Amino acid sequence: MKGFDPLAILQNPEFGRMLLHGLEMTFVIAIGSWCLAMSLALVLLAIRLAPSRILEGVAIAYVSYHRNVPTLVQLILWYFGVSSLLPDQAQYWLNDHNAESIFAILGLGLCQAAYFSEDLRSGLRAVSPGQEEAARALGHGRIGALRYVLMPQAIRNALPALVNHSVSLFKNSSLAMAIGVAELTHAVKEVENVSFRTFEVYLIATVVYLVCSLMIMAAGELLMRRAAIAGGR
Amino acid sequence: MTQSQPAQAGAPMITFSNVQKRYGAVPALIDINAEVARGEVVVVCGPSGSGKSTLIRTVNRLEEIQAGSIQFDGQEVHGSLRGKQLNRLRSRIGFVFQSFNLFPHLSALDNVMLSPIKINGASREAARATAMRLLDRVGLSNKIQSFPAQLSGGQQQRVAIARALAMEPPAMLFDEPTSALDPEMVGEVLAVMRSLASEGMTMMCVTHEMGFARDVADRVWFMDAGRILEAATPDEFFRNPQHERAKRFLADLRH
Amino acid sequence: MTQSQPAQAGAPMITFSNVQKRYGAVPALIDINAEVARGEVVVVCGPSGSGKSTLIRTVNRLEEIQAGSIQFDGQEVHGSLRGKQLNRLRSRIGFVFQSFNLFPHLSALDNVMLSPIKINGASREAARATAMRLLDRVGLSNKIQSFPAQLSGGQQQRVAIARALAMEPPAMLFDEPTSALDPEMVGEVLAVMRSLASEGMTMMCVTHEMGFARDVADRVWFMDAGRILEAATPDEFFRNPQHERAKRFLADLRH
Amino acid sequence: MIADIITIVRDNWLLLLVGQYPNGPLGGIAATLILSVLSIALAFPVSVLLALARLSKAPLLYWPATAVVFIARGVPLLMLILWTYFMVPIITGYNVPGFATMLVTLVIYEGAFLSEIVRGGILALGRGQMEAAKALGHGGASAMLYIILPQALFNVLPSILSQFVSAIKETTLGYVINVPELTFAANQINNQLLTKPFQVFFILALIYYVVCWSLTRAATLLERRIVTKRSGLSGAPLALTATAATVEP
Amino acid sequence: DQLADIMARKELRCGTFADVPPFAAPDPKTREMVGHDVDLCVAIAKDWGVEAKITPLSVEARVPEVKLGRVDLTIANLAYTLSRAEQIQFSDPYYLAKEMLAVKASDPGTSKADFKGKRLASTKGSTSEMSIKMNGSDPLTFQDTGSAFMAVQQNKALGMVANTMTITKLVNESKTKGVELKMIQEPMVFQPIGVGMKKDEPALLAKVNATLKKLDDAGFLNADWNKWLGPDTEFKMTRTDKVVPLSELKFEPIP
Ligand SMILES: Nc1ncnc2c1ncn2[C@@H]1O[C@H](COP(=O)(O)OP(=O)(O)OP(=O)(O)O)[C@@H](O)[C@H]1O
Ligand SMILES: Nc1ncnc2c1ncn2[C@@H]1O[C@H](COP(=O)(O)OP(=O)(O)OP(=O)(O)O)[C@@H](O)[C@H]1O
Ligand SMILES: [Mg+2]
Ligand SMILES: [Mg+2]
Repeated sequence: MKGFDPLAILQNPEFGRMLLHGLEMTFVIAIGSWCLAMSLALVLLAIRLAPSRILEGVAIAYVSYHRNVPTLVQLILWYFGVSSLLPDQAQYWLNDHNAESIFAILGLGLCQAAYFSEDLRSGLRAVSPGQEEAARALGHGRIGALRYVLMPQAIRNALPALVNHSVSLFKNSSLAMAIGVAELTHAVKEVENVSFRTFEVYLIATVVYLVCSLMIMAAGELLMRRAAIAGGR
Repeated sequence: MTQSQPAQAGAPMITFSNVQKRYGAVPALIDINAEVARGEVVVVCGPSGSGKSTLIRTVNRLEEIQAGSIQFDGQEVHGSLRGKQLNRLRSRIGFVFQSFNLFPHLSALDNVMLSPIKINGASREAARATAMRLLDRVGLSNKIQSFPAQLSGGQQQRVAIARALAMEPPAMLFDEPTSALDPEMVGEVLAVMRSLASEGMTMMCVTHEMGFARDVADRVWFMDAGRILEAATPDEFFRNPQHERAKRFLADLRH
Repeated sequence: MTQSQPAQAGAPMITFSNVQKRYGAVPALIDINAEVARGEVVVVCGPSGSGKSTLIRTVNRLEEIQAGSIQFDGQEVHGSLRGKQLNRLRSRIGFVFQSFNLFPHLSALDNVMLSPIKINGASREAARATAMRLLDRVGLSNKIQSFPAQLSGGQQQRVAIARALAMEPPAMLFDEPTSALDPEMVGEVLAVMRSLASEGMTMMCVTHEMGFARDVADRVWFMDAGRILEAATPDEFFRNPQHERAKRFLADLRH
Repeated sequence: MIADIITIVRDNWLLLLVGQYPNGPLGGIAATLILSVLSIALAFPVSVLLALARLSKAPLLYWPATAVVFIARGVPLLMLILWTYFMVPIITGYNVPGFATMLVTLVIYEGAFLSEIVRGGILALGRGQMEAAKALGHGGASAMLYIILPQALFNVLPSILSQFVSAIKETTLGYVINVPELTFAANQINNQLLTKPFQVFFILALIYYVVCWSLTRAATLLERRIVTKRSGLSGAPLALTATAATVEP
Repeated sequence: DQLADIMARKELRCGTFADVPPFAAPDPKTREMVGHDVDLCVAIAKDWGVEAKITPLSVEARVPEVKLGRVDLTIANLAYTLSRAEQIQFSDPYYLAKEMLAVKASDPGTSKADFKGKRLASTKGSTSEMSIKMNGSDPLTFQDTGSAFMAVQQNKALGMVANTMTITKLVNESKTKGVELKMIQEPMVFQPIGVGMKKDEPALLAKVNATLKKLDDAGFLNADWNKWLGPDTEFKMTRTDKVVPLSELKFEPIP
């Protein structure tokens, strides 16, 4: 294609700075929401294991909402809906402290927690019932059995799904631009808008996303290999 | 560790009184009355689905019962026992499963050490010493660092026995410990069980190994359709079974 | 169906010549030279890992060999045989697995009918008639509509035998057909195998059922570490095994 | 707030339902559903082929299929859409309408994800079934067709349905290349009203929830039926809670 | 030569926005695409004696589509900037747009300089966003104008920037709903709006420029303007511009 020149973008210091800043923001959002999602997923799992129908119903409703509404729509509801219900003081404070990123992390993290908790739950279900029986027969309590016997196996079982969902969390961080976060896709559009070099910037973004995703997958692979139980299963 | 006060030496180790157990509407145990004395070895046999597994699983309350009572070492197992107390009781009943159920993410040594440390609060050193001794006893001192998946079935089952012994239980329950094993490995597991019996361990074994029953058992219980139809010495049972069903069962086993 | 021209009646059904097989660097079969005659029943036994499964799996090329040759009914199995020809040959060798490997999405009847229709191009009616006859023969005429999940292990294995017979194989291979079964169900499968043998089927059976070997086998091959150490009549083998290893093996089986 | 929502729905229900059709392209819920149904239906055969290629030992099949799967899964869908949108006409020389572009992209994207599901289903069957088929004399194609795929696909049906739910949610991105679908319609309404984004997006969330929830529910029911059907054989995997019920007093 | 192509195929393909009333958006009642830009396209086509075909374009697609020649003209509020002019060519501007700033009525600020370093909202990929940056303010951008307005209402930004008519409309609406806004009289930036075309098509450029001039002289541009944006509409704006060549226009182009 005539005039196709990705270097024109990369060599422009202004564009380079915008893209780098976007990438940095993408990492902040992705890592922040990952940590939130993982901690919340454990809480959700605990709630589902608790012998209370009501708590279980809450957890089920939580997962159901987050899995059945597009993430984009969830983010918008957080940013415009929930925030407007907060007391004024809190709103001002948030607006002074980068409310967009906070809500993006919150929205993405809460949404992903639903997926992570389901991954962990199926990981737990894949542990044979005999394992729990063996632990209980030895005299371990429910918590002990979970902590020393079931969870270490459940997490190993869930690793592939967790890695997959971590990749999609990373990719979904691009949705944060809908509520004004200047992350990578946002930066790409900004550069595109200034330069009108659509193909070049999209190529750069595609490569960056692909490389990062592949790196997460590779890290996951490494983790799985390290966590693999000697002798295989 | 506060040991629950043991009953006097003459009393039975396990007592079933009028035990009833249903799965939904299906009766699995009907009116079980029986005793296992201290140091006694009982072999439970009977056709598939007759309730053998259910019977021994009620002893450490892996299954609930609907009526009757079960006493272990003078202590009521069902009824009001809850939480910590139940865990303590269970830790005093060694249980060996047909499918080994070793913890696959732990080495043989860690499988044996885990429960003494986490439940009894033993120190790592003490637990390690005990585990080494027990693994040596079951003939696996050269496999302590292996993971379950790296061990043969017979070796896994021997680790499982060592794991149960690590809690120093006064009695051991076995649910078909050899039927998931290659024929050649059956011997090595039975050898360990024989040596346990010879040292006076109280044992209840569900097994189809009639050779073991003949040599080691003090009594054989024959179950069918949720009832104990015969409880006899091996000699009586094999030479002259009383029930039609028992005769047919023994004939089947010989093909 | 073009039948490959059968060798003359006196020639052996299966011939192993200098067969060598390695998994990576680990030798699994070393220098195997042996024959199975037409109508002969050979029982293969030996300790775990000795190469029994590998040996019979090379006969229909579920495993490749590195050197030597295997002839089935006068036809070279390894070497240049490919695609359609290999499939045709395999369809003429009945194979029964330890874990049954029935197709769980098909009823018993469909399990037996599938291959004659899809491979031999038989009509549905003809395949159905054959399947009914064979299921009747293995004693399951009342289970033809059942799915594998609804059958006991013994019943599943009998369906698997019927499925293999549906291709009218001149020889059948069995890899521990009864060792995944409850002891009580072993008998029903062995009975079917006995009746096959009595009708002159050529059979190679890996099994630990020494009673079956004694009654039915024409020869027993004892394997250890990838070699056939002994090939003898059951009488010779059980009364007076030649090798130390065989003696120990027989002792182990008796616990 | 509720009054606003009722007003918005009353004034715009047709736009939400079918977009500008028949005075313009079909849009709204109708387009969303058609896009997702078609994309899954077409992605399905693609995914089986991709899965088989990725299970094959031939490097000429394995590597290209693996590359497609990894790229499609490693790039945000938005990027993929833009690429298809701009590149397909350049490669084929034909002007491809936005709807077709969206469909092609979704087929590639969903196909990549589905192929991993299908591959997992095939691998989960274990070697036994393939060996049994071979031992009976079935060739590779015959074994796949009559023995492996019927089981593998049946087993992964619930995952396929879940993927269908994702497809519905992913059509959201059609608005980027002006494929009028549900979100696009909501956006048009939003820009018409200007002051009520929350209400508009609330309606949007509700519609998506109802549509996707029904499907998720269907997936759950299906999963339960499959487990029941198979339980005779494998002893259905008991949920921890279910097991605990027998262990805990 | 693209002009010849258009004439040959008797169809003029115009790219417009799809959701930006009053320029191009579906009529809520008829759900047909209507607006100022749509009428302009139809008028040009009519003048050339060809059919007009409206292709709605997203912000992302409006430039690549002309670059690839998939639409002939982009009539979509395309503001002239220097770097954009490297990628496509612009016609003579038919209208000089002003980017205006609206802030809360209670805000003490009166000039754009008062909002230096402050957060201002706008839509993504717009010249509004660039004007915010040029002012030294901090842009907060959204997919649509409604969201930007909402952000101001919720104090997420101090003000918002958009073209004059949008701001006029919003300020009017804010009088009845939510927090009242006021418009800062000093424009953020001037920007000439032209028709976008593929580069190096001199014949097409000349023809478009000529037609625009002709339409302006005939009073069509003013009529079209009044129809959608004029005093009788909620925007209440009067067009004072004339179609003049870029070179004669005095303004400071956005880089
Ligand atoms: N969890 C369960 N739910 C319902 N019924 C059950 C359950 N476990 C066992 N049963 C039924 O209870 C009866 C006794 O089963 P049990 O497992 O104790 O027999 P078993 O003698 O151990 O048989 P096997 O030799 O096959 O192990 C059987 O009819 C069985 O089907
Ligand atoms: N797929 C494989 N890859 C690597 N090594 C293998 C494989 N299959 C078998 N082996 C090895 O080859 C040897 C022979 O195995 P084989 O399964 O034939 O033994 P076997 O006599 O059938 O034993 P068993 O009685 O346990 O079934 C063993 O050492 C085994 O570990
Ligand atoms: Mg049992
Ligand atoms: Mg074997």
